[in-house]
Amino acid sequence: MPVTQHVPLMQLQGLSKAFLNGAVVALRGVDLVIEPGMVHGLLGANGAGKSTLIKILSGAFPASGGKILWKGEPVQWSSPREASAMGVATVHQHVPLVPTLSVLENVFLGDEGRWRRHAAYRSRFDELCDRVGYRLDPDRLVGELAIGQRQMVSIFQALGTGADLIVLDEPTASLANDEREVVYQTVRRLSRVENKAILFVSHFLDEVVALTDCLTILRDGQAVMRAQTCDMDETRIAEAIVGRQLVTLERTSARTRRPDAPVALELRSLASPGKLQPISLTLKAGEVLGIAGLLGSGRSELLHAIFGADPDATGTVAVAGRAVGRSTMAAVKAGIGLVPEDRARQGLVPQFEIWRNTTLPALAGVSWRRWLPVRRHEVARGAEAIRKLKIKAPSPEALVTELSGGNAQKVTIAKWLFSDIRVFLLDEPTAGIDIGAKTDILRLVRELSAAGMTVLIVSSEFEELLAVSDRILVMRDGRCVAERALEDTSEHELILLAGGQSAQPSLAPTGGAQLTQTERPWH
Amino acid sequence: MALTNSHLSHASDPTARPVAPPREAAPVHQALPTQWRRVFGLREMGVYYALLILVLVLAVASAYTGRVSYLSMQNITNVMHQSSLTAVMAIAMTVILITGNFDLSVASVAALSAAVLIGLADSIGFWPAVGAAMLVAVLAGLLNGAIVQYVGINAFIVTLGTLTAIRGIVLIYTDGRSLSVESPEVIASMRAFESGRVAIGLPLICIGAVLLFAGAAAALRRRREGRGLSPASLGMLMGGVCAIAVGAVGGSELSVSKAVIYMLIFASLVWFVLTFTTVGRKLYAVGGNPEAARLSGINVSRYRMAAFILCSAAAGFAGVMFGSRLRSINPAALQGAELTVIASAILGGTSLFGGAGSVVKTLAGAMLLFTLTNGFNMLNLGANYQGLIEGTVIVIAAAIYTVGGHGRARAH
Amino acid sequence: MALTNSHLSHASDPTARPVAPPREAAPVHQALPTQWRRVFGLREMGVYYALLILVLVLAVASAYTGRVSYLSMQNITNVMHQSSLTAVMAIAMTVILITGNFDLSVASVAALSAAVLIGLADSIGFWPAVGAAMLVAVLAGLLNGAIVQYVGINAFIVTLGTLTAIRGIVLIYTDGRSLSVESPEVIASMRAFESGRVAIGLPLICIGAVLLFAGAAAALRRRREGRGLSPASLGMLMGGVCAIAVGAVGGSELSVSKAVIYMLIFASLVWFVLTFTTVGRKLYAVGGNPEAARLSGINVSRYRMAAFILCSAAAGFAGVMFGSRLRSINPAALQGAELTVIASAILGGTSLFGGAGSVVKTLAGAMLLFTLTNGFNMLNLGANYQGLIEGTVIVIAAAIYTVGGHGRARAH
Amino acid sequence: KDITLGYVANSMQFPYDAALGKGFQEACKELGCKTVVIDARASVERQGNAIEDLIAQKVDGITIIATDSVVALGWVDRATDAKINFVASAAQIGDTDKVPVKQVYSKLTALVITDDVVAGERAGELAVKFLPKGRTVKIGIIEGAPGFAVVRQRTEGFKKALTAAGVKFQIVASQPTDWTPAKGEAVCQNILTANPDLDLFFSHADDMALGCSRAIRAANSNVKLVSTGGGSKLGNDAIKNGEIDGSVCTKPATIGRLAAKALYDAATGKNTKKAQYISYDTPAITKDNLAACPAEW
Ligand SMILES: Nc1ncnc2c1ncn2[C@@H]1O[C@H](COP(=O)(O)OP(=O)(O)OP(=O)(O)O)[C@@H](O)[C@H]1O
Ligand SMILES: Nc1ncnc2c1ncn2[C@@H]1O[C@H](COP(=O)(O)OP(=O)(O)OP(=O)(O)O)[C@@H](O)[C@H]1O
Ligand SMILES: [Mg+2]
Ligand SMILES: [Mg+2]
Repeated sequence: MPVTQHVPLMQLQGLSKAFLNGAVVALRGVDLVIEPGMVHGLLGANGAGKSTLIKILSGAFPASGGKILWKGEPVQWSSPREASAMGVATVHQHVPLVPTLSVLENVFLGDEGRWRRHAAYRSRFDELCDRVGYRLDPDRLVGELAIGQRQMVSIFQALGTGADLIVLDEPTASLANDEREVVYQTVRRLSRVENKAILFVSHFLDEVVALTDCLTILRDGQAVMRAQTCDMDETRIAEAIVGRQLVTLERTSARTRRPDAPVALELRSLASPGKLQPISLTLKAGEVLGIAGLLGSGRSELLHAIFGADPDATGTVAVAGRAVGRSTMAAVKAGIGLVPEDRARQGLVPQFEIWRNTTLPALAGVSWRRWLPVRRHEVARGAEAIRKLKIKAPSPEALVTELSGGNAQKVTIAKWLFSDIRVFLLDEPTAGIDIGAKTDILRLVRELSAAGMTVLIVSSEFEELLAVSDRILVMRDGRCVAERALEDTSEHELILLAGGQSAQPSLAPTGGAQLTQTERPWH
Repeated sequence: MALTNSHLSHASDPTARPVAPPREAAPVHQALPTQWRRVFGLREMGVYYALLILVLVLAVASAYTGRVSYLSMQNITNVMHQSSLTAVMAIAMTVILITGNFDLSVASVAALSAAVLIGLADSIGFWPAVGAAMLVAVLAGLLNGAIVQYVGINAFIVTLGTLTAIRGIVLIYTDGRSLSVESPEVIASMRAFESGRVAIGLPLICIGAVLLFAGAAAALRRRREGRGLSPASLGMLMGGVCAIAVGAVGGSELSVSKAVIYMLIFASLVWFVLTFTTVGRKLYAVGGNPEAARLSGINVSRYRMAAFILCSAAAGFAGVMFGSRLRSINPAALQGAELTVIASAILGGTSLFGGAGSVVKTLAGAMLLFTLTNGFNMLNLGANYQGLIEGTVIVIAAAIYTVGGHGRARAH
Repeated sequence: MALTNSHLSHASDPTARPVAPPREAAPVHQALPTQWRRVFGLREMGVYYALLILVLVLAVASAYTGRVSYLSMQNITNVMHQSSLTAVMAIAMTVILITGNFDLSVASVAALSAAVLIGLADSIGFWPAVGAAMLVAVLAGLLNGAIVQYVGINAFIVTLGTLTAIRGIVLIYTDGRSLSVESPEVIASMRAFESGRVAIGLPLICIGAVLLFAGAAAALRRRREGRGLSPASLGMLMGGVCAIAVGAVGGSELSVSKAVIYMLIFASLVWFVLTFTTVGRKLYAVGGNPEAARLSGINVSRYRMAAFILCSAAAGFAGVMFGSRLRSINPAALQGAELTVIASAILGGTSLFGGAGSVVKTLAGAMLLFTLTNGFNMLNLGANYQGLIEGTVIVIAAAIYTVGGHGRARAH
Repeated sequence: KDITLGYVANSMQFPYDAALGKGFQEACKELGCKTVVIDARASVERQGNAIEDLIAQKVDGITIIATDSVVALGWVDRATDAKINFVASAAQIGDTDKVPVKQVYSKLTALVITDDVVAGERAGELAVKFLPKGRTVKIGIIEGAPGFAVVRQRTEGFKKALTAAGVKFQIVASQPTDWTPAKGEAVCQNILTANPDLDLFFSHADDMALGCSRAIRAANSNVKLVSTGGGSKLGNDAIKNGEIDGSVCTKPATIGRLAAKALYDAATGKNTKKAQYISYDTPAITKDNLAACPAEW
């Protein structure tokens, strides 16, 4: 443990922030002390004000009140430029990168050098890769990357500046286990070896406990707890975050299986050239199928192929025995709903309020004679979504662009809850969602399944999969490499399978699995 | 801004506006006054205020210079008549802009449709020629839409290409000459179709009464629910009073040309569809975030295609009106009109990046532009100064609503 | 097994994104073919291919109809001369489009600058008049930029307004007359400035030699590093050979007008800045995602302002060239040129939404458009058919690169 | 009673239209009446709207440069129905293909016009002087923009004169511009490259001839250049300098004056004759007789 200096690196005093002329107060007088060589965890439920705090201290927008002291000096930065010049580097929650530039150029975007093609950039990039222990092709366009890789690019970007304080706003929310591990090691080395200060935001309590030295918990814009991490455990942190007792979700061993349930979803050699190898699968009504895999293993591709969102896909998808056409419209009509992984890009219409977004996929249901939406019903549905998913928003009239990351994610889930959906495809539904809400969502999945819906859930948190699924499919490189019934597997095995180590090949597919051998000759 | 991402940042330019848009809205107990403020704020009503100011300035100026009163019924109906062609195209353009596309070829399509009408009317009769003209226009829309949606080329360059190509077809069809109709029956049908005037005194009073009634009903219902007057019902009440007043004053002499009637009917239809139907909602969603719309089960290509076809069909209809009005066509007819059309839509606050726009405001935008030229003509302003003034007024009008309302770009 | 499989798909289908795990670096020996394919693929080279095809078609057609060879040096330098004005504006337009803005007012600004030049040259001399003209242009750019960036109005409507307003100023300034210069000295300076021809045989050979040398050096270095030939060095080698060949064949008779030289210098400058300096990267970033650029400490407003000023300055320079070329100006000069300018940029693959575009391709786009009209004139194609053909060629040219490449355009 | 007369230009950006307006305004001033001048900016629609607005203002007379001759028929009807005198300036009213220039539309007070077929003929007669005898000569025509009646009329007159003079000729190129010198330069350059043995360019207006002369000079060619639609300041200067070999004198300001006079006479009842045909002399001009054609635009 390095010696704590007398003058802290950064000190926030009574920071407050109000939006919309005071109608929404995001921060109410937060104090925070950040020391070099320490990893400072910043926790809080969705909408607690973490990102707002970070945006203020990185200069993205001004505070309404309070002071920022940098190395003891009061500072008043009016632009991100000043903050980064002082030595604050930030990874924002909504990964702002330039899609039309290469990875290399994004990493050194704010660099003040004169030449764009300087050879030093490449060597610095290689150095960064070595330092972090993660490789990215420097010449790929960022617009072509998946969300997890974009996340890594922005981490590189923050590291490339050589700042004293590195702020990470949910850096791991869209990462899979391996990449997370890379981030942990980087964070540890930065703080221990390079004596940098790190402000770390995450909803994963295990990583908070493992990684941080001290933590501050925000609730409703106020710091409700400050502590050394070693004094805390996950349960206490969780309680402090949500402000109530949490009931942990036990594994679904006691779930009632319905072997006689009708087949709800059937895939017959569904494939997509270059992205997805042929896959066949049968799911019963009420069944929950977890899909495990690493970043880029093709899980999203599978869901998109099922949903008809992948124009290149081949093979058939049948719902309740009837083949579904290859379009998202046909899929929705057949009762399939998809919660995409990238909420901003794929999930929400930014100009729409919460209620308009919520009712978008199922307008007919709130409409008079199916074509004249009744505003009263729609707003009521928006309010219902807010209530049901505990979305933190002033009213259904709030624009989705004004919500915090986790709350926006909840809106994308709410979109499908009210429609006539039999098959839910959830792609990282809990990304960026706080610990309290996460259990709510997992419970929701169970409720859906109890009500006879079929759920396919993709998550990089295998624990989560184990908590809700009946069966788990492991994917790698666009192929389904294994399938396990819940009882037959463990988190450890899943990690091994996803990472490419073969776990006992003798374990044959069980349950309703129909992985046709001919389609996977390499097995 | 919570969702910052390359797609979304187009929707509202984050650099031009502060990142934390100060907005007055909010918790339910606050909702009423803020709702009022929003509805009557510059952002929502800017273009109407701009129009109002312009009309007032012109009225005062013309009264001051002792010319015929600017606000005479005849002049007002003239402006409406003059703007009707552009307005029809601008309304459809609004729809295409809402879906996130662009159509530069409207003027050429209108000219082609007018040429087909004039070219065929003598031989096959007026109505069949109208059918042929509309068919040609719809085909042009199909072509545009298919190239943009299915080949995937940028709409700007495609419609710039078809703008040129279709104008070329007009040139070939007319062989570079003006065409005109000869047959007296056709001329009579054209006159009846386009220029005939319709008395609107009585209908106006009826509409006013309906509005008054609806407004009062809404207000009463809200009162019963213990809430105050809503802006919508006040609007209806005021609109009703105005309509009745104008209808009563104008009496049976009040009449507008059929072109105006068509324009109003078309505007109401599109307004209704955009505002009240699922189709309208989906059009906004398609423009606001096509990927999200697609993943919500909306057939994005189909809606965008439909917008192209609507736009060309509207252009075709404008061409039919144009042909019937002038009863002849010159190959250069309507050249450059696309810029006025797009300017109307954008003055009305329609976003070039899709997802936002309103038919009524587009209408106000078109009226603004035509009021301006009409004002020049009435005030005998030096021809040399018109360009400068017009340009300045356009920028100022746009400034009125942009400066007035930061933040919240709503879909409608 | 898994690896083999994903690599196979890598090699066999470059457009489909491979599912190769991102953790491992792409193996070097595999990267080459895809890089080649990308660089010479339709998406990257589409506009050059389109230009090439057009030139070939025209050459064959003119040979077939027994006219003077289309590919004569004289004709090629003619096309370059004719496109030089538009190309200068299109290059600057590319920059403004890259930053995510739009400028419709270029043609008006150019006309204004030409009018100022012609109006003042007689009284204050050529070079002071050039200074005044450029000053006026830069002021116009400042005005545009300030309104767009600091008032926050949409660039389309602002520059539509200034397009009209500045044209109005030209009208006022010229009072509807054609202006011309009288003084023989001024005429002489103008001629020297603009129309003088410069022999480029020798310089071309020199440039070719430098390119050859650089290309060979790069190739050798890569060879030493154990990597194969890169497309860039092959390009340099080929370019060098071509330049030397053309220079040698043309010899001392090969000459182009100064306008072409200016255009080439301007293009090289802008290309250099965009490709090799951080300013260039920041311009792309500002357009690609303004919020990301802002958060990386880039002064978005300043870069966008600068682009507006550059664009107007380039328009001003084009105006000066125009004025010097014709030594007279009429108020309608250059009207409508903005569409050709924007079309050149977009044909060159510049995105209307910012963040992508290339100067060299824009140049090719401009050449494409002017080659087309040149071809019409050379082949004496009927006036009526030109529009149709031009529109079709534009769409087809755009189709060539759009269909060829799925996915995103690269920033350079 | 005050008399107010209106003039609706096709586009004030063309010096021709502006000069016509100047002549019109000057004459009105001398006659003691007010004027309203409107710029239709080359749009048929706008011109129609302007006329409607003038009718609403109850002016005493209207003159226009019709953007579209056929369409203008309807406007004349509407104005005369409202008892407003109408004079057509510089462009015919009615279908130019079917109605000879001199057959003036009956509701018009007057048509004040340059006879463009005759002007084309004058240019042709001039061209004959410059052309070599005894072989088929090659001619390039620099047209205005497609869709204008004068484009056809000027070419028609030109050819008529050549045929009348017994010249054997071949039109090797006839290419459109949009009435601008810049396009004139490009088109001439291209035509010259394609036909180095060209004998003469015929330009539809001085403006394009100005650009064309630059192209000819740059190519060091000695092809002749004859224009019609001349009499502009720049054109006359160019003739003086020998850049253009000859042109045909047109006088827009005179047209404007004549139109104002005709309207004034009709409004004051001095001359209520309908369908008058008013024209003026359009002599060919060369270096030698420039004085005969003082530049009006
Ligand atoms: N631009 C904005 N306009 C209005 N309200 C906003 C805006 N940005 C944030 N808010 C509000 O401020 C509050 C705090 O949001 P913030 O993004 O800081 O939450 P967070 O703690 O980061 O949550 P999450 O874990 O979901 O990311 C939320 O209630 C949100 O609705
Ligand atoms: N090496 C790579 N090259 C190109 N694209 C890749 C690569 N790796 C991953 N991708 C991207 O990843 C996608 C395939 O992975 P997909 O998103 O389906 O994985 P996933 O298992 O859902 O991972 P995630 O957890 O990131 O969503 C492709 O669309 C592609 O854009
Ligand atoms: Mg957050
Ligand atoms: Mg995924």
